[in-house]
Amino acid sequence: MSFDLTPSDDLRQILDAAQTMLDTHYPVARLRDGSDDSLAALDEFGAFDLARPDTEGGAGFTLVEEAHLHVALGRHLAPPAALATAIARRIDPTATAALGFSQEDAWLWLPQPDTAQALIRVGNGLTLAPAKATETTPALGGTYAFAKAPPSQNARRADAATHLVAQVLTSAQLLGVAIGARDLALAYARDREQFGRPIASFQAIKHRAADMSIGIEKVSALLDMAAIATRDASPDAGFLCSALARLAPRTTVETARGAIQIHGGIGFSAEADAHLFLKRAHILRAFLGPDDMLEHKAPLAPY
Amino acid sequence: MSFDLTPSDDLRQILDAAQTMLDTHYPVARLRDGSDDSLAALDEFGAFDLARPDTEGGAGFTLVEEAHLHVALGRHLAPPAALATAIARRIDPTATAALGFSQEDAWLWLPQPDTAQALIRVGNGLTLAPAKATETTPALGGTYAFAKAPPSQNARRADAATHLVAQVLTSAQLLGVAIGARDLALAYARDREQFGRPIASFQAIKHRAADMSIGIEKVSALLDMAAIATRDASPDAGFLCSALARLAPRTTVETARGAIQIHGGIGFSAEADAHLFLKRAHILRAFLGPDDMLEHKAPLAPY
Amino acid sequence: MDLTATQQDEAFRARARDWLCANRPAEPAPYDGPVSRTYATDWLARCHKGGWSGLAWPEAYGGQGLPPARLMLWYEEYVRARAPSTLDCTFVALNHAGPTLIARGTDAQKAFHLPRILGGRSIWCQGFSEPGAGSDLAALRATGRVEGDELVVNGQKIWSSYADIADYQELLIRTDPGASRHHGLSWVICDMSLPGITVRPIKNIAGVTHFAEVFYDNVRIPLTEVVGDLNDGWSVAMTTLAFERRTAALALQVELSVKVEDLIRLADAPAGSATSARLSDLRAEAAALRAMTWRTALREPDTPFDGSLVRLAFAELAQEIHRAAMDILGPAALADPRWSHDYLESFSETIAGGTAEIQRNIIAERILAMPREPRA
Amino acid sequence: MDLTATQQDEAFRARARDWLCANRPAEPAPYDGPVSRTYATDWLARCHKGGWSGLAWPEAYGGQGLPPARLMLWYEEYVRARAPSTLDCTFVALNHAGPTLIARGTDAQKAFHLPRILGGRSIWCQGFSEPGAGSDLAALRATGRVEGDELVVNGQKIWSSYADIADYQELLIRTDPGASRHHGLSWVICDMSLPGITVRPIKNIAGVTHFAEVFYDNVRIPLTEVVGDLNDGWSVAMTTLAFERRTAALALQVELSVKVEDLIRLADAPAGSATSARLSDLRAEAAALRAMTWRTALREPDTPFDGSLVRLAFAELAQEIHRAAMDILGPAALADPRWSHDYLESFSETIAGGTAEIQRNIIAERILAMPREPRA
Repeated sequence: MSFDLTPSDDLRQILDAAQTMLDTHYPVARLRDGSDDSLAALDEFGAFDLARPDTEGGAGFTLVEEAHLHVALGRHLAPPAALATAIARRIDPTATAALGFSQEDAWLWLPQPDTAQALIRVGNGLTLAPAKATETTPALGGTYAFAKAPPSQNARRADAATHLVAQVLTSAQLLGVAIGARDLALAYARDREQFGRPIASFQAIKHRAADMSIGIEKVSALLDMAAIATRDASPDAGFLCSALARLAPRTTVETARGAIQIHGGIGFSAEADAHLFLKRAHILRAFLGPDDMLEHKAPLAPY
Repeated sequence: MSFDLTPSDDLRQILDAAQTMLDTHYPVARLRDGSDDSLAALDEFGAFDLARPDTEGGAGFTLVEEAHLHVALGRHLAPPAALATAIARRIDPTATAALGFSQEDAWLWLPQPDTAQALIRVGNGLTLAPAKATETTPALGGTYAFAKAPPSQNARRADAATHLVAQVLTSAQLLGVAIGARDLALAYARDREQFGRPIASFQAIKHRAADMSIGIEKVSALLDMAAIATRDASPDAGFLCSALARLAPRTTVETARGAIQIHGGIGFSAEADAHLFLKRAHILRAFLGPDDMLEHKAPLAPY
Repeated sequence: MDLTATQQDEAFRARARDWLCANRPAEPAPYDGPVSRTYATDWLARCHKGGWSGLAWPEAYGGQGLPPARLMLWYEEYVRARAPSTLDCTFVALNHAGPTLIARGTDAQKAFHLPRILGGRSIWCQGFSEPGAGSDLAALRATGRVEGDELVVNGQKIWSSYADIADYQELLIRTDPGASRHHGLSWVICDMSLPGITVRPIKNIAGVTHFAEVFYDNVRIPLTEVVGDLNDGWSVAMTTLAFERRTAALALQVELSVKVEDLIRLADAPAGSATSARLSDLRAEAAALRAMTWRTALREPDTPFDGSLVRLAFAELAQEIHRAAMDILGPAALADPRWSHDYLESFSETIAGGTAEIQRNIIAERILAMPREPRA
Repeated sequence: MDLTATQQDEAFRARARDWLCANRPAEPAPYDGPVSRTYATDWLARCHKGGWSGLAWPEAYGGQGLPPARLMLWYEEYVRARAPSTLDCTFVALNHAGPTLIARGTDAQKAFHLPRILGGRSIWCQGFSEPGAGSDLAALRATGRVEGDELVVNGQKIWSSYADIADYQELLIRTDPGASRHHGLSWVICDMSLPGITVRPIKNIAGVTHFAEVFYDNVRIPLTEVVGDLNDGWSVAMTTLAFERRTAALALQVELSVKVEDLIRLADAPAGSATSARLSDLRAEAAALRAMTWRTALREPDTPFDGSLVRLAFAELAQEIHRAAMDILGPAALADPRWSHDYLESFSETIAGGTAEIQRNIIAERILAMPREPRA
């Protein structure tokens, strides 16, 4: 059967193993005390070479499995460099890259101890360049720190195929962030009582949670189709990735905002984790870059 | 005291009298059996000459009182020609005009037995021209009928001051339509029981009603300021009318949509009145025309 | 996971396209009344003759037994060819009554009704909702009293689509007055020509008459017309929800995508404009709805309540598209039935078959396991 | 209805503008900690010296007794001059504690506290919320036990803004353990230097420390510090809500308008673009909020709950403006505190002082007279 959206056994196994690794090395709570956020455990797991052919030292899986892994990474707010590195490996098979974007005439990136390069979003393109940790500026209330430098001359631009891969994997992480934020809010709403009942029993909370879940379901279904189309270099890959890149960031920002609101007072404090999901959504959105759906041909055209 | 937003006794008296007249001659229920919707009772009430100086045969009130009268007209879904006529009297003191708009190279208007002219929205302008009831096309599911003709050569364009008056009075009617739709929905929600309680006790309904009321309050407050500024030819009249013209139609369409939804199944049937408010909102929105807030100077600029 | 069409798939698609191109009606479908029935039954009869009716029904019952992937291809070609909307007066019979009889009917019921449905010879309507029980089917009050080998039915139904032109009705009534809420209901085949039935059509806000109120005054229905067991009607009614949502959604979703493409073409908005941004969003949303619909069709046949997510997503997108059309096209849309009629019809999306508010409750309680509200 | 400034009004406006221009601090306000206190109290002291503190307070208590129209003019000039936000650590004392003492305090309480507040010599914090009672003040559990001429206070408060740098607290505690919900509460002046008080600052999502948790371990407060009658604290707490909402809103609303104008200037969006449409909407919304605020200030001093409408409208617009800034300005905004700090702070708008959900309930139940939900 050639039409099949059931996750394969391979995929389930990869995700089970990833879950164990992430629970051990990247629990979200680690970010509260600013612990050293190394890529080592991810590297050892093979996260960055999952989709490379086994003849080239990879695990021989595809972008579809890799996308699902990045959903899990998003849920755990894995280091931003994990996303940049997975994409950068398409340009340089040995790269370990920080995540970055351009602002006017400068590059900003999120430096990390184990990265010597940065993958920078510049308009519609991506470029890989050497980058060290210079003096940093705090961003988003101090949860992130940006390094800043003028654009490097010594940069390599990603090709069109890598651009699509970047849209898929970044959206996958955004989806994971949305799921993580929604689940956090649900857990809180079931525990927290006001006016003598759990706030999860109020329609305002329920309906918001339902809307979050519809958004998550949309992005999740679209992610599968876009990942399959990109893997197979289908003619509609550009269309699907573009749709995904348009929906994923707004769904995640909206879900994370809702998660803070559902938490009430504690959601506005840095002691709950809800804000970490919101801030990561903004970082990933900035890295995903702009997109215009209308530039593509519709898959079934002409109607 | 020169800063005063309390309705005057004059205004209260006018509105009381108008209410009696409207309840008698223009109950919303009249529209269910397509009764002849004459302007006679409004004309006799003096609705079209309220703001004209008494030296010119008017009642000597101002645009502020007239705006409040049109809110009441909107609540009762008074004939669209009542709005057109009130504005058209600024161009021709004896006019009785149908309401219309342009579409590509044609004019469309809502003919009425007692109108011989039509006030047509053409882009950013308004133009008054002779117009008779030609063959008509049904519009909005048959609730309205449009007459259609090529643009008349024998037309008079409204000046800038009349343009502001049109924004104020059309927005006033839109506000009335929103209030009418909201009140209808509230009355239904208090009566209708589901799952053993009035649906008005469910948060989903309550919060929607609260949002409707916030929208109504915004437009209502803005209407007063815009009407005062237009009456007094204040420098910020253009800014305020523009803000009003931007908010009023969307508030009313949104409120009328919500009113249908709150009614559930009966709201989707032509037997409830909710749809009449929605359709009127679309007619008034089309007549109000486009607007761009950013063309104006902000009242307190430079900041 | 794979979405590659095989050579056989492509051949099927080409066959469907050719047939649809040669056979689809030239005229658009009438909105209501007997002419709409004739139009719809003629079209279904022609499909049946061509071997294209009951596509998802088992072959044993005269259907084509197509797997979901083939159904997807068919509906994509169907809508692309601008064939009549599947949401016409044959919808209830093909997507609801027929599959219910297949799953729960007696041999005699199947033998009589299924061929009539597939051939476009009988039209069905639904008789679930009542004036006091819109979204709350457990509050149904219409009764069927057992007298000998008959049920004597009294009461009232509402929102019964096409009841004015239907031959049969799926009727859900309370047959055990002692039982409460979901218990004691029965699912009965009601012949609409029986004495004691009065149909009062209800005009909707788009000015057309799909809906009707139906009144039952001592209507005598033989007990042989009960489907499933007496007093087990709730479980019978639930049987086909999944079927309806899975297959019907495939066609409707493609219809929406085409609407968006039509609007994009018509609006011709400059790049970077507010209108272009809004259309870009709608296109992305339509792509997401397609992905959700495919996922539901290709992956999750046994999870009945996941349907709520895709159903609500569909309803809201349908409204959003028509609303955008009214905003973007301006006065031109008011007298153009392609847009204003469909806009007004789209209001039913978040009402019919359970309001959006009820759908959100279901998603929250059944999928997200959030606690119920305290009962009054 | 009239909104014409008289010659005297214009003269007042010019005087305000000149004074603000000459006196407003050159440096922006620090976000938190003792430096923020020094900054705010220095500024208030300077305003006091210039005759510009306690503008809405009665003259009998050292205020300026300005009518609402003059307050509007003042705050328009205040914000236009980019004077420090009024929502600093002096806010609770000026807009809440002071007016409460004026309305319900004893002569001794007034004589001691009011001059200190106006002169910037004492800072107050609020002590209403508790961990288990966020939006539900009737569920407060912190207790004050009467022992002789003292209250012995035990329990915990949360979301107490500036408790780490405040001198006094408006403390709402349960003094009659037998009474339930709104009854049996008392409003007490709590000296923050008393033994038994522990303050634990809470960092917010913008990375700054306004809030704190406050713990009370047998804190002994003289009964003379009770404001209003013992066990009548609920009515005391309600006294000043209207005052706060009417006057404080005037300044905050102008701040929002300026934000919108700043964003319009910075975005420099081409006409017809998606960004320009969004900014156009924000400008219209800001104009509407101004109209609502003026209406509240100039027309309805005696309708306390109408405040909910303007309050929620303010909260949502504030969030919408900052959210639009993040969307429009892109990566540049992430490391620019003017936008990202204020964006993160704006999340408190729909939470602090009753969530947006609670506000909507209040609007529905108190203004629209919709029925309450059944209690659990």
